[in-house]
Amino acid sequence: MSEFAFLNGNEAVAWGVRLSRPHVIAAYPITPQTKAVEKLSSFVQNGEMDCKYLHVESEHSAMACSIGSSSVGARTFTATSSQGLLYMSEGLPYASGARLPIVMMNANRSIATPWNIYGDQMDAMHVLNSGWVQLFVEDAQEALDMVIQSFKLAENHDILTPVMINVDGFVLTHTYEKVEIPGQELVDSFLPAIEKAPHLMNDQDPMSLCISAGNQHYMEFKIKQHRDMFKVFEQLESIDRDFEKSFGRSHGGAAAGYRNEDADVILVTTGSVTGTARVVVDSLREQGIKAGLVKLRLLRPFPSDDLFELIGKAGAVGILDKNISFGFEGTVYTNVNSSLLQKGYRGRTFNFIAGLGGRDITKENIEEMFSALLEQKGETVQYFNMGCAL
Amino acid sequence: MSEFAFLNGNEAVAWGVRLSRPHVIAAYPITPQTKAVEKLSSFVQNGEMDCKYLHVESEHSAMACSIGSSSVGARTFTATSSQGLLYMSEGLPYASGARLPIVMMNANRSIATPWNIYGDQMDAMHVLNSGWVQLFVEDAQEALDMVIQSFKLAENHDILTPVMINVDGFVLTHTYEKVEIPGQELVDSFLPAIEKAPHLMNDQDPMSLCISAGNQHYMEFKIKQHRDMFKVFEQLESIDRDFEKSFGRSHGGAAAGYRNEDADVILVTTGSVTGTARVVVDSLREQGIKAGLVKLRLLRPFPSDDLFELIGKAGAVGILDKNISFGFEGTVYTNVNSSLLQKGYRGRTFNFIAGLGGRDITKENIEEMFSALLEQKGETVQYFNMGCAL
Amino acid sequence: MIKKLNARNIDAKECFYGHKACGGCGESLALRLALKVLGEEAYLSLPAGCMAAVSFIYPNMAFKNNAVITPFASTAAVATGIAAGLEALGKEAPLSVGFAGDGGTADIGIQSLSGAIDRGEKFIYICTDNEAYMNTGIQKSGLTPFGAATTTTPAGKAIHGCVTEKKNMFEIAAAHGISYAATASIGYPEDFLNKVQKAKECDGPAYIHIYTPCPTGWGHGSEITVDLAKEVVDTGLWFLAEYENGEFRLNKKPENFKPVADHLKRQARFRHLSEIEITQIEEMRDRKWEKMLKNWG
Amino acid sequence: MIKKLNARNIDAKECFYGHKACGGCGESLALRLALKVLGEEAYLSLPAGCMAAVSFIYPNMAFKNNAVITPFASTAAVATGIAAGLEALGKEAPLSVGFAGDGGTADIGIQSLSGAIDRGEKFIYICTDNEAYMNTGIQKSGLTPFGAATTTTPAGKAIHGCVTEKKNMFEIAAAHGISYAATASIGYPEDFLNKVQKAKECDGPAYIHIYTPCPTGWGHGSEITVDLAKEVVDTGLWFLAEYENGEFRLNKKPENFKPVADHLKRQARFRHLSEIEITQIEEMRDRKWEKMLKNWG
Amino acid sequence: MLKEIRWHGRGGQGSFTGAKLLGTAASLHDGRFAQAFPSFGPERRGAPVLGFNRISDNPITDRSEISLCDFIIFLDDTLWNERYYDDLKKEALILINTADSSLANERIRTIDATGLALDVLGLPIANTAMLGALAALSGETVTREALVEALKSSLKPSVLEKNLILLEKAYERF
Amino acid sequence: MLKEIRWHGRGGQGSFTGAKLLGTAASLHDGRFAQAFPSFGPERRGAPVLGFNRISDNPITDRSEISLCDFIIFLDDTLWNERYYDDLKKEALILINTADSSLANERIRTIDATGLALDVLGLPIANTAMLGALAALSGETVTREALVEALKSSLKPSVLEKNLILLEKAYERF
Amino acid sequence: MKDFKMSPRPLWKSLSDVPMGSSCSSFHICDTNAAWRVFRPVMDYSLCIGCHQCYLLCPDGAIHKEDAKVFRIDYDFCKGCGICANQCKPGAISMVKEDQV
Amino acid sequence: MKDFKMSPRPLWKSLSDVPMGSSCSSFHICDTNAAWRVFRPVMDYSLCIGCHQCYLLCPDGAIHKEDAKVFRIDYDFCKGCGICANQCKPGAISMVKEDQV
Ligand SMILES: Cc1ncc(C[n+]2csc(CCOP(=O)(O)OP(=O)(O)O)c2C)c(N)n1
Ligand SMILES: Cc1ncc(C[n+]2csc(CCOP(=O)(O)OP(=O)(O)O)c2C)c(N)n1
Ligand code: SF4
Ligand code: SF4
Ligand code: SF4
Ligand code: SF4
Ligand code: SF4
Ligand code: SF4
Ligand SMILES: [Mg+2]
Ligand SMILES: [Mg+2]
Repeated sequence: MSEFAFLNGNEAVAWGVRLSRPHVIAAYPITPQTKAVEKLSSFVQNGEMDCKYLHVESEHSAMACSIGSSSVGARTFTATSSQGLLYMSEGLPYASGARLPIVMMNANRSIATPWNIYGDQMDAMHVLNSGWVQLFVEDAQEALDMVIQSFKLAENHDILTPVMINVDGFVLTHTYEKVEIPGQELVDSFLPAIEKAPHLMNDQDPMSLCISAGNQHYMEFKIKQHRDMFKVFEQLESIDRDFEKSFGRSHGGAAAGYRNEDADVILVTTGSVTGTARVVVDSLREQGIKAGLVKLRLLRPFPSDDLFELIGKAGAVGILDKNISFGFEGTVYTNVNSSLLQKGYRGRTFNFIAGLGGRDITKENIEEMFSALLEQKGETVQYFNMGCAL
Repeated sequence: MSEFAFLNGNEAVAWGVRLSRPHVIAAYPITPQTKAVEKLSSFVQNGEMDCKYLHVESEHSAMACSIGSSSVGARTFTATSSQGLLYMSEGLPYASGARLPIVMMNANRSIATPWNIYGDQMDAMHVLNSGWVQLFVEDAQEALDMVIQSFKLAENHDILTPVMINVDGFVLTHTYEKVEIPGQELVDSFLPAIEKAPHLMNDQDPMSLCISAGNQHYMEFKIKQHRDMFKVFEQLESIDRDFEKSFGRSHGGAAAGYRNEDADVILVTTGSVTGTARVVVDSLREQGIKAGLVKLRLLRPFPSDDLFELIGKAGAVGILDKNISFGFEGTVYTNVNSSLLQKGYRGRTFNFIAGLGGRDITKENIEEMFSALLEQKGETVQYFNMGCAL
Repeated sequence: MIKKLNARNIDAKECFYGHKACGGCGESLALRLALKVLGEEAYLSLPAGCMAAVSFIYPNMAFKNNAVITPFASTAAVATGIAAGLEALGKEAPLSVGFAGDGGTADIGIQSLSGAIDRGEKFIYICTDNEAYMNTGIQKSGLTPFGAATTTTPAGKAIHGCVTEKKNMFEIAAAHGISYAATASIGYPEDFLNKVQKAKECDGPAYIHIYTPCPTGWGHGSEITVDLAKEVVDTGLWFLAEYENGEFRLNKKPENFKPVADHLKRQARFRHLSEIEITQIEEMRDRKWEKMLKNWG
Repeated sequence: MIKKLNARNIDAKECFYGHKACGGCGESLALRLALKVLGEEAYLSLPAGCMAAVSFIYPNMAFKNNAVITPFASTAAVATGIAAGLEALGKEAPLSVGFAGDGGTADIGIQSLSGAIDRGEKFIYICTDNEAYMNTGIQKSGLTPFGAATTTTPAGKAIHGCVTEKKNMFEIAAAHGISYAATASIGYPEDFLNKVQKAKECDGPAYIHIYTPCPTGWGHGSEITVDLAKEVVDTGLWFLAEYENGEFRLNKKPENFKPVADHLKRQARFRHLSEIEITQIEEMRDRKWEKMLKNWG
Repeated sequence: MLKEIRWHGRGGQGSFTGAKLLGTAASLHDGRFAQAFPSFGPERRGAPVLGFNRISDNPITDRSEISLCDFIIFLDDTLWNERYYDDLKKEALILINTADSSLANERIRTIDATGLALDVLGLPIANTAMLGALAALSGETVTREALVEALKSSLKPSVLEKNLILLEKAYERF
Repeated sequence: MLKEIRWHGRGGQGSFTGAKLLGTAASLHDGRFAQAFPSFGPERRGAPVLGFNRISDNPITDRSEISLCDFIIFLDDTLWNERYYDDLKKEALILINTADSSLANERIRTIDATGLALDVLGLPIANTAMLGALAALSGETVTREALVEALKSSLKPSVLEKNLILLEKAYERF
Repeated sequence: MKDFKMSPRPLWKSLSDVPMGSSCSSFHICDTNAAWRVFRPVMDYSLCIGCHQCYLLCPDGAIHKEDAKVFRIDYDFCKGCGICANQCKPGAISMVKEDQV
Repeated sequence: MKDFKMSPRPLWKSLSDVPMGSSCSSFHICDTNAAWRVFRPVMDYSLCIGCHQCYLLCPDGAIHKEDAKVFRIDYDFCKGCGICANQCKPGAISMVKEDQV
């Protein structure tokens, strides 16, 4: 039986995990992820979840324990953020190369130094090459639902790739909203017990894992991994369709448009800022301005086809980046541009850097972005809500 | 007095470091970087270098010790590779955010799993957002010279940014060639003692470092860092000009062309494969084919202007990536595309993935790349020297 | 001989001021006292943790000294890097000091600490133990004691608080053959001052582990922070000892212990404990003392 | 009572075969012997290091067991992750074993090991100590002994080999209050077999530290690997001991030691040592024994 | 119709609990939509902190900070400052927990919530009373009935009854 | 004129030292350009390994592996195998260290380098002798004089003299 | 002994005013902590015996030693934790609710 | 007791033949180590007293125990390190140069 609750994003994730019945959780606390692991610990300490919870001594070990438990076929969850994500970053390509279906929440937060605990997406961008599926959610409900979907996706025998669910720090992790918690029976039938993949350790046919491959073999392992990742697009859509059948809610595939079909100008977003942008788009539409949005739900694999289709004939595209690659530009921008160049897109693209270190992104900021697009004015890379001149 | 020696890339780096007279070296061994730190240790143990050598217990601590020693104004060197680079990756944006002029050699190597000790550039791509200057060298002489130049660059008070010198694993680190070792006096006058930057710790005016900045302040710190990074282009060129005056050799700025002016098709390379590509370009030119090269010496800051200028009107551009971002494409390709889109480049671009895990990149492979460019045929992303079909 | 330090003869100057710690914070008292001995010339390294969080909030800097926040795992590495840098730059007798919490010491920072001790260079490491990750909201660390409720080991229906015992950081540091190690408590401030003094004088690496109650994390009134820190020693749940020249020494051998239950019940984190669990805690204490008295007696 | 193991009654089956270690490699002998006791049901975790490097070279897999290479810093974390996973999946009495070199144990892996011991779950950790980073070409580790020449501590004109002493990993493991810890040497193979057996039987975490000469790294003939490993115990430069139920025990108390100089001179890494340095080594040994006999006697 | 609310309190005083209860009431029991979110800084217990609510008839996707408010609630009069007038929307109100009713004016309502709480609960925990006052001032923002349900679903039985009384008493003040 | 050379030996046998000496001689003492690089695998001491040289009158920028060779040198006859004929350029030669001179043919030259080394050095270290043989077979690849200089700059004085004699003796065999 | 200057909060007009690195002068203090206090320690000097305990044990160092006898509370930085009052044996310090002083 | 099958080296026609993950069956052995050997241990069974030392101490496990008395060397995997010969008290094993057998 489903029920409603007033939860923050962290708690919603914890509920998604609880309902997915993982065998093992290994995690290390870090703001703003803490409430998620605290909630999970309390489920475990109260006997509401039957699961091994490993209180590891660091994130590097959180990932390593996860690698261990996933290697024997146990459903495994972990969660981190920011410095923690970087500290475990050796383990990320390790796990993806081994094709271990670990699911992780990353509570998006800025990176030191200066230290700052607030939300931007710099952490996720640091590990974009790690071979993990990188998913971004927009609200607490989606966070909960995508945990369940992610296990299904990661464990699919065609995919067998770990999934990172990015949940904007504070803005989502600490904001309470009404969330529907699906009934356990429903989840159980949607997400059955994990089916152990044949390449993992097992007693019948012992396996050697995380082996070494010389220059004669390595490249094929990696290209296989790379090509398999593209299967995520189709699987995600099909999982979401099934999800809708079971739960009556759906979240879409790799990318989603909002009032984009006839848009003259489009803003590309990831994560929670999309919601604020919707408000702005609606008000611009009321003023007769054809503004639209494209939300990227996946950054890896990168949905070039969907993106191009959704952008259609918009005359200018702005990419809102809550991150920056020092000495270049925002990373989503770089990715989108590459994809658009290949598709032969001929409009102009702008990069809007905003929200670093939790700097508020106001509706006015987003209006400014749209007017930069409409008038095609200003620098290619622009900074928003700065407290001083450049 | 300069002298010639038959050195491999690692030894050349070690000589560059010795001549730069660092105060502190903190490093942890990892193939294929080991011979560099071994050589440095032996300089120290033989009393040929006057320097604190810290035998740290891990790469995370190698970077942390470097952060400590650089924080008090000591000239600091470290070196790593692959898993080690990832293991220290929390420290990289830490150091760059603190504006610490550390110089590091990264012996480019593939990333596990599978394990593989050979050279590709996946490791460097993993840390492209870390705020370090990322430099790629082509041979042992350049490796030696760029260590010296890098200290000068990093310590410049307008720059104050750490520099990572990427040296292709095995292909450069383990290949011996004739190298000119400049005389100490020459180096001393080119690279004087480090001038302590005012933001570092000092007894006169104690400083607090690596502080935290809330959402009211963080973004400005980061945008400042970002904008300062672009000053590297000019400084690097000026340092190289001075270097030429002192040493009679020069290595150029952020990017360099080879027979590119009138080229119909251009291949973009980073690091040592450039040399092999030169041989191919020469032979194509002999056949009357207008092939050219653009070598990116810097990936961060990314030299958009130089790149576009060097590519000029070439009808098709191929980007050779010794790395792959799973579920997308090679990372240099993504960067180049974004830059070209912004410049309004209208030719087609191809991505040539090669050399992963030390897979040989043959002259024939490079010829195939050029013929793909000439005929504008095949997939946008192509894989080379694969041992099996896709 | 070195002058014994006490409340009257310590430096009246404050090197740690205006910080944003909770009122009655035990850790901040430990830092303040240590700096009275270390002086403003000491270079300070603090990892992520409450003390770093409350002392470097731009534009408010609470230390008079040169000071740096280190990556969470890296207190000792940064501190020895600073020492090496200063030495290489020719500074005479540089003093580099790391201050880290229990989590930053016994968990994520233990490798860097172990490596630094092993390198044998002079630096001081002070672990301020409040028995949980406070900065992030009171999660269990390797130094959380048996029975304590934290946000990751709540007093649940199935599991009743923290099930593991405190890691023996003092003994682990000693097992490295460190030059000087000691335990302390802010409940015995003058003992602590003099141990910091010894650490400062000693040649190689030194480690001091100080017990620092946290009103917010333990759920006690801010005014009894120091009381509790004294009581914990008097109940035998914590001990004052030193390791020097390869030998252990107990500084205080209680005749008999103050009652444990009263002490525990003053802290919300222990309020759920049953009598059986409290007896278990007493037994653990007795086993520990038996061993200590036998081996270090 | 558990049956004592010896050369005659161990399992004749080989679980470690066809590996690409150097001829006469001490580490590979330690692994082979341990697996005779652990059996093919054990799940193995090996970090980067010689043993991982020579046993998983696609397409040649040298272990019969389920086995995994772990990140270099992560032996114990992966091993306990495996144990947790197996347990959660309902496997009865799963056996998870980590094998790591001295570098993988005392340096980069010590945090993960410390954390895993602290969690208190059953797993076995075997440190194969060849006193340097061999896989990467003989660099100094935290377990490289005083005086040894390595590629990062060569016998130079200013500094004459390694200046630090071996980290006391056995004592450090014991200071964690681990269930079982022991030292061993492949020169005393049956002693080792029985210690592995004890580790297998014990309830919580177990740590065994075994001395494993490396002909390539130490510069000795491959045929004397086992000889040296016996001799090192007989000279007193290594020791056989156990820690069980909180107590230390020396398994072998030599009446008098074999001469150190002869032993050292058989190894190229020590050939540069002066007589004074050799005397220094003897003094260190004597101090260590004095302490051991006093405290563990 | 969107209402935006800001709470001022001190770390440890329970201002965010108030915001959570308000959001729970509006979204789970008034059939509307709500957000509740804290401000969060490195300062510790005792330091001034903020909490926020958005309440609306329509789904709320706006994730930006709240600058102009329909209500600003002060759990402690020492936190009140004239400059906060600038943060009000038209027709917005300020609600201050204070014994000093002279603070009241056109834009300011006061209530001695601590006093009431001490009376009813025996503890100086002001947030339930502030919620009662809010419901009285604007049923459009939250209804008393929804708050009652929210208290029932959120509080421990041992303290529920008294809080319901407190809510009622505060509600009746206006 | 580019020469490409491959060395076959066993880990620990010194084949790469041979390649390094050859490169040193050519580049530092013959005034030409040279590369020397090892193959490198996870297999250990005793396992078969390779070393490579490129030598040319012009700067060498080619960084690809060497597949077809001008010379293939075997430090040990057990490593020799017929399939290596395929790796030869036209007019290329194979040089094998063996006491079994019956291996010699149009493409193969043999020399008992180990025997010679045992005679001269008292040690079975074959690489100096192989270098001498190579110089004799192709002065274009490397000159004897350059090798002498390379030995002088690379070897410890204690072993130099005998190695020079060994080089000479091997050189004279062809 | 008060040993720092209250610095004004920095104002940035442009990026060049933003500090280099992530550094700031040590002991750069702009904000007091007075607003944190609910109770205020009040000293009755007539009862004080100069035992130094309050000065020794204040975690905020907010009790300054002017000379061996005179201790003064810096109310800008005292957080009102009550340790001093609790430790003062002769009861020379009492905690008074802020709005009652 | 030899306990593995020599597997043929895998051949990949396409990526679908490449193993999933970075995994391989355990005890999948394709290549022998015989070529590493310079000296070969040769057993003189007449001298063997069955002490088990050679079998116990071979790092490559290349001496198989067929029964309590008979030990056989697997020359495919023996690397010729000489430990067995060195440890054999009665001198039943001698090391012979490979090209002299
Ligand atoms: C790599 C990394 N992981 C996690 C964190 C989050 N974090 C910051 S401080 C802290 C807890 C500190 O606990 P402790 O060391 O005991 O110090 P205390 O706050 O109790 O003084 C944690 C988990 C971090 N900053 N970096
Ligand atoms: C993070 C990381 N740093 C460094 C390395 C390189 N590395 C691999 S094995 C090894 C040395 C192993 O030494 P030890 O643990 O003593 O094992 P041994 O090789 O001696 O058996 C090193 C430094 C690595 N693989 N990963
Ligand atoms: S939470 Fe505890 S340790 Fe942290 S500042 Fe507050 S009292 Fe001090
Ligand atoms: S180098 Fe040493 S440890 Fe490594 S395989 Fe060879 S003998 Fe064994
Ligand atoms: S504690 Fe009390 S008696 Fe002692 S100095 Fe302070 S005020 Fe005076
Ligand atoms: S109340 Fe606390 S902060 Fe204030 S002076 Fe006393 S001890 Fe210091
Ligand atoms: S020579 Fe070495 S490898 Fe061969 S059987 Fe004897 S001990 Fe084993
Ligand atoms: S060591 Fe010698 S005697 Fe003993 S079993 Fe082996 S061959 Fe026989
Ligand atoms: Mg703590
Ligand atoms: Mg080792």
